[in-house]
Amino acid sequence: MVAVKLVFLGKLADLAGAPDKDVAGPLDWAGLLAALPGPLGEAARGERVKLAVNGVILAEKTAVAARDGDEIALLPPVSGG
Amino acid sequence: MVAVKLVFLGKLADLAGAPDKDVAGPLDWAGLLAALPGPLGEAARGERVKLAVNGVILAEKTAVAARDGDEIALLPPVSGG
Amino acid sequence: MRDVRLLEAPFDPEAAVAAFAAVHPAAGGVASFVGKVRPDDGVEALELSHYERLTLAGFETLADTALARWPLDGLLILHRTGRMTPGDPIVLVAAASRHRRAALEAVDFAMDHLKSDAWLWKRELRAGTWHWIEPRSEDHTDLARW
Amino acid sequence: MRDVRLLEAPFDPEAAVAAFAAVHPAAGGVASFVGKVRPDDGVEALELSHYERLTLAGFETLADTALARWPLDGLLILHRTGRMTPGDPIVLVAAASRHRRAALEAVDFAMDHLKSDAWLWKRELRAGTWHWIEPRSEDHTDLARW
Repeated sequence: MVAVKLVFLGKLADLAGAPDKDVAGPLDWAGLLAALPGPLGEAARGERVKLAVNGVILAEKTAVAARDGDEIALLPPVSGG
Repeated sequence: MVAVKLVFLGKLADLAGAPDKDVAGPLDWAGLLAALPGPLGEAARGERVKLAVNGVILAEKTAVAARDGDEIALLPPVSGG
Repeated sequence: MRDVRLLEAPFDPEAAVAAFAAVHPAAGGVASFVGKVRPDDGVEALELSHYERLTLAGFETLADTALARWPLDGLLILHRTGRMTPGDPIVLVAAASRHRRAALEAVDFAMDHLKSDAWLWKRELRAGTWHWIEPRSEDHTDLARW
Repeated sequence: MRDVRLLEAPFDPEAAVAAFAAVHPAAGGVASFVGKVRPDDGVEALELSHYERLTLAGFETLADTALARWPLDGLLILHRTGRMTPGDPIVLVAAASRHRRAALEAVDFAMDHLKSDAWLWKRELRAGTWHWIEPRSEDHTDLARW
């Protein structure tokens, strides 16, 4: 299935219960939140969580727009090495 | 022979033609200079050459006083490691 | 020469420094830093996760920044990912240069960024429970030096 | 733990760092610097002479100063004397600490002093002739940082 792949990093993978999830595209901010139930959606809204689409960090995550085949990563604050 | 041992470091060993030299004690500044002929004596007078007696650096080298069994080191500027 | 790698398995930092130094015979000096999992604080294991599309590229950009800023013959960054246990090396940075200060500063710079500004997520296993870790404020202070 | 040695024969710096790190398993980090005879500048050989009654004692005092100034688990200083050829290690300083910055600064501090403030006299063989070396002004500038 060609879809938008959501990738959950760090503690978001714990909240998601899996490292990634496929969602049918196209996907905007509202669609993304709809695909992230409960605490995962809460976390995604948090100001310290960033989004990257195909490896490019979004300056404004609510402007996210992804099509089938794209990859959206949800990036919580990094902890460093 | 128990004597005062003069130790020449760095380029002073080149000038002396040997790493050390035994001189009969007791030895003061005038006696030391008398035991250091030519360019070696010139070098010893230079303000950048320090003296150590038995491993202790002299604050004022003209105050040097050594007896038989003592060791006087003539220390030119260090070059570092 | 830039050598930047993410490693999934344990590595020998001193052997890596020796190999790095051998590649840069003209450098008068090699500075390095090795960070390991500390065998205290009750940490039983540590796990670093990374994001394929960002983490290595971020390290490469960091290395390029250091190479542009200091006159280096070479820069080596090795960083573990995955699960580690106390005593395991986590990170190695080494810099080869004709200039001692350049090598030491480049290592310091790279470490400060790796410790707080890298796309890595860390969790620790303590008393049988995993805990996610965020950067210490000290790490942010370190970063502000550059 | 302080480990300070003058060495008359070639040594393997990475093996020495590995042994030093093994002695300090609780330290989270080990910083090190290795200085070698550069295989350029037309230098065919380098000779370091020392004075038995001052040189090692000076290194030990330097190590004690660093150990008093930074929270270190251990400090290693190995320094060659005698005749070396290009590529030979001259000096190794390594510091083990829980604190990254402390380890790096202690290595930097010790190197600055060893390079300009140690009881060592150096001469270089170039085109068949020995030349005595004095410290570079850069080394004195480095020293003034502390």
